[in-house]
Amino acid sequence: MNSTTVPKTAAEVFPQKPPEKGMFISLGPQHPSTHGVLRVAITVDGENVTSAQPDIGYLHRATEKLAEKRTYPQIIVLTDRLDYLAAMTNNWSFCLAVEKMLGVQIPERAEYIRIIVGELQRIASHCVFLGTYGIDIGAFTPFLVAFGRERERILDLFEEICGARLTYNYIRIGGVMADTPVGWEKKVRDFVKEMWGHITEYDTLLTYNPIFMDRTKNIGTMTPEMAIAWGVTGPNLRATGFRADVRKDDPYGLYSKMKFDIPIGKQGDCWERYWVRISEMRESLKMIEQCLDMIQPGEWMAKLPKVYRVPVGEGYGHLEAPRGDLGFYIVSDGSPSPYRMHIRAPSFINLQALQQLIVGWKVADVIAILGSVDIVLGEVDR
Amino acid sequence: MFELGPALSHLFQVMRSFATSHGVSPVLAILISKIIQTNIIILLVSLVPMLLVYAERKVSAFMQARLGPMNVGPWGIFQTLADGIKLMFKEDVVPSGADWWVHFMAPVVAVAPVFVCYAPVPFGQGLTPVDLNTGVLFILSVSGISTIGILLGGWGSGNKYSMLGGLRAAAQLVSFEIPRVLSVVPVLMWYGSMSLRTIALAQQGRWFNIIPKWFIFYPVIGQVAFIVFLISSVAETNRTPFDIPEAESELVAGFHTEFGGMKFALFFLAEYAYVFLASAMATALFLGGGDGFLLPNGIIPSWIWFLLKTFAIVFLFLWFRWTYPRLRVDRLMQFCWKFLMPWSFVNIALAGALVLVRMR
Amino acid sequence: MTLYHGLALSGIVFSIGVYGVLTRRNVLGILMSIELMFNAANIALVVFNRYLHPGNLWGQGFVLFVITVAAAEAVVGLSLVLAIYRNLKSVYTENMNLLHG
Amino acid sequence: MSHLPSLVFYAMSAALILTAIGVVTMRSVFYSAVSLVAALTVVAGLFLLYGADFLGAAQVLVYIGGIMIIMLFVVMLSQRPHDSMERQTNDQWFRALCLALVIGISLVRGFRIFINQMVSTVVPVPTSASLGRLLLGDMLLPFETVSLILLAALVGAVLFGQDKKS
Repeated sequence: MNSTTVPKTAAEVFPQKPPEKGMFISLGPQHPSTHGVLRVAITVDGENVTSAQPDIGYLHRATEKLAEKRTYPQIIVLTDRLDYLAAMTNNWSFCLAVEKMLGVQIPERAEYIRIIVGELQRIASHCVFLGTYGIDIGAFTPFLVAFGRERERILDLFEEICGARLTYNYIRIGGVMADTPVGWEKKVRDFVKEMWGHITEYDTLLTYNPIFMDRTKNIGTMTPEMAIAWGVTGPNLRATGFRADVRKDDPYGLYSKMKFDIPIGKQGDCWERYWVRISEMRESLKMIEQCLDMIQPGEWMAKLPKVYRVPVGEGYGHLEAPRGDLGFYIVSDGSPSPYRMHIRAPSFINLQALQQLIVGWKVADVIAILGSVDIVLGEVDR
Repeated sequence: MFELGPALSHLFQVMRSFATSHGVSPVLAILISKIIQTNIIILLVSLVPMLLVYAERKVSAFMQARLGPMNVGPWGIFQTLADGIKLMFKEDVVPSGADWWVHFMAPVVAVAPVFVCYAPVPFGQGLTPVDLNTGVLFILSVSGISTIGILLGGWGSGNKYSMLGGLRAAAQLVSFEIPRVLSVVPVLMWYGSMSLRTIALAQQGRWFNIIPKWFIFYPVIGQVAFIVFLISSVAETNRTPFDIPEAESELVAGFHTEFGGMKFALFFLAEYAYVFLASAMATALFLGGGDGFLLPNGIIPSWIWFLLKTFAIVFLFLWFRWTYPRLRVDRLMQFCWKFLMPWSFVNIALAGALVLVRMR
Repeated sequence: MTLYHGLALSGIVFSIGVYGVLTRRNVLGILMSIELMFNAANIALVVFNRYLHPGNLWGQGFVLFVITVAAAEAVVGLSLVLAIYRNLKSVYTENMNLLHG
Repeated sequence: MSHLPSLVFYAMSAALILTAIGVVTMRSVFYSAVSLVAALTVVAGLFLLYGADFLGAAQVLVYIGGIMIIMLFVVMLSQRPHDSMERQTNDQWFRALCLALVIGISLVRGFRIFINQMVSTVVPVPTSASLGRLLLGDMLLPFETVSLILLAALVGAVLFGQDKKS
């Protein structure tokens, strides 16, 4: 985009007049398949999309500004509300940044618990994606199977360790909030064992369904160059065939000890974005099994004072969240609260690629593409 | 054991003779008995959708690892009734951009033809309300009027999504009407009649005393015709995987986005009544109507056989809906014009050859 | 309900169709009026068939042909209307004057 | 009871004439299309009344299930917002009205020669089978010609319907 042609006012971005050719459709903010309060201003010619403009900000809560008035442990609560489908990884990413600035050593048990809950969270998040994507394409049953059955199991597991089902505030600076309850690890192991079968079930129900493949194969293709130019990360980038994963490229926690593959696609169409996520669920299961084998009893929290001041300076912690590279950039002036915090939200950045990704496809494909990018509006608007 | 048809006609006979013996003019008696018969059909058409809605909710629930409605009545059997009452008392909202008359007429036009369509269906021995000579053609043509209702709904709502839904509906329904009519042609050729009752009766008998002589068991032509008829019936009733006109994730709710309360209920009624009608047609055309199998004749009355088979096909409809994703518009059209149409033409040619062989 | 009544009805509907064809500005309106005239003719054919020659069905056979040809006419006419609309953004006859030079 | 067909006929005639007038006078094209749907349904009813059961079904199947839906489709596609404000008749409506009246009156008067025509009182029988025999027997040549016309119309419609650019 040329900087001189950037539109200034809302009227320029979203013309009120009907376009010369075709029709102007405002998809959202109250539309069943925009997954929250997103509005996409689309002009169509017949069934073909000629331009698309995402219009965001309906869910803006000024998280970054709020963080400047809170102490570091209090900010973890705010991060829960970003990507509310993957609150564990949000907590973790923020803690990574602060721990880096503090220079604390995390106990090994805490690291393993973090990986277990992080990967469980990834599975839960992809379950939501799978279910809602099924609804976008018109299949209703996968939603109630993935969202209502498997994700509930994971949420039950999370409820046992931290008491909350959506906003956990479980991963704390220096470790995790509490040790796992008795018998929890066995439950996780049972769940993992069952989950292998459930993923095969998804494959028969949706992944290799001819109609589903027809709707998603070769639709909304994205080249690696385009993905990198827009800053797309996560499964969306990997689907284009570009091998990039923070867990491998910049290992955090104990990921360097884990054995896992990075599933990549070939041409970055909707089906591959979907398939990469399904395969990632399998890799996550593998990692959870490894952690359960290696985890030992011990401390779960590093020794930290009640009130601490982070040394003056800046820190950046990032990790592979279910939706991509989630980063927290923190500037500290030595006071109990950060001077400035910035969140590199993968959903927000992936969403930007939509305006190029949608153009040229049919109206029905818009929904397929929008769903396959898998955004969470809580994170987009922050 | 208990055939409903003779019993009913006997009942009407008794009632009519009772009335005439008490000084009611015979014309009036016939007229009144006709009105009562018509009302029985109307009652049936109104009750069947309620049953189907309940069946749909329960079947989908069991397919999705949940229970479905459980609170209103035992196993939630009165849930549909409660919903119906709720819909009746809802405020009738007409959007300000809508065309009032068109908005009002749309559900009426969509639902009215259904009642007429049930007339030539042979529900069992002696249970054909009106044995029309052009029964099959009559049902196929009159049910096409409902499409106009959908178009009116799309236009009258003053909403782009509704309009798109209406346009898509028009394209889809006109296209799938053709393979639907063509798939029935082999049946009509073979039995040489368009009356559903005659066709259903002609399918009695057994090959080798085991296989029923239903049309679906005729090699090749029977199966192809049945499959094409079933697929295009699913498309004609706007159900997943062909629910493009009301695709909820794309067009919000398509042509009935702006309809609430009783108007919405009427659209709903029409959809389910058509599902039942299509299943009943398939039963009469391909599954031998009220002809029983396995058990010796007469143990189970024909009307129960008919309903059993019909509900088996209704179950297929539900099964499709809760398993398949939605097709894309252009793929849908391709499927209709490039797959269903050629195969039904081939099937007609095959059936013609078979009819010739039989004549020799 | 006699032969004459059916024919008179057909004549009345036909003249209404003529009025529509001559006065409508909208091409679609003209097409609809033509359909009306077709149907008037069909009624006449069926009425004649019913009252004069009930034994053979040539009149009804003719009606079938009229319906088929009407379908063909409507399809071609409507696709022409759409093509014209796409180019001129109008469905009014007085705007379709590109041959005026 | 014997008057019933006559009553039905007069009611249908009135409905047909009213809806036909609606078709040619309605201001909104959509309304006149809907009015035409009603008129065509009434015509189908008339066919049934005259014992042409196959024709009635064919009329509904082809006209309402096919032609009118496409017609409404085109009306919806080609509608502009200001269309309903505009006059829908051209300025020769008075001359057209006179002409239509002349044609109508002369037709109705002309048909008077049939008033005393001997009519057959044979009760109509179901027509489907005999119509089929007629179409594939004596009318075979026109039947095949019509199928050619339909094919030509199909090809022509696809040709006109194509967008120039694609």
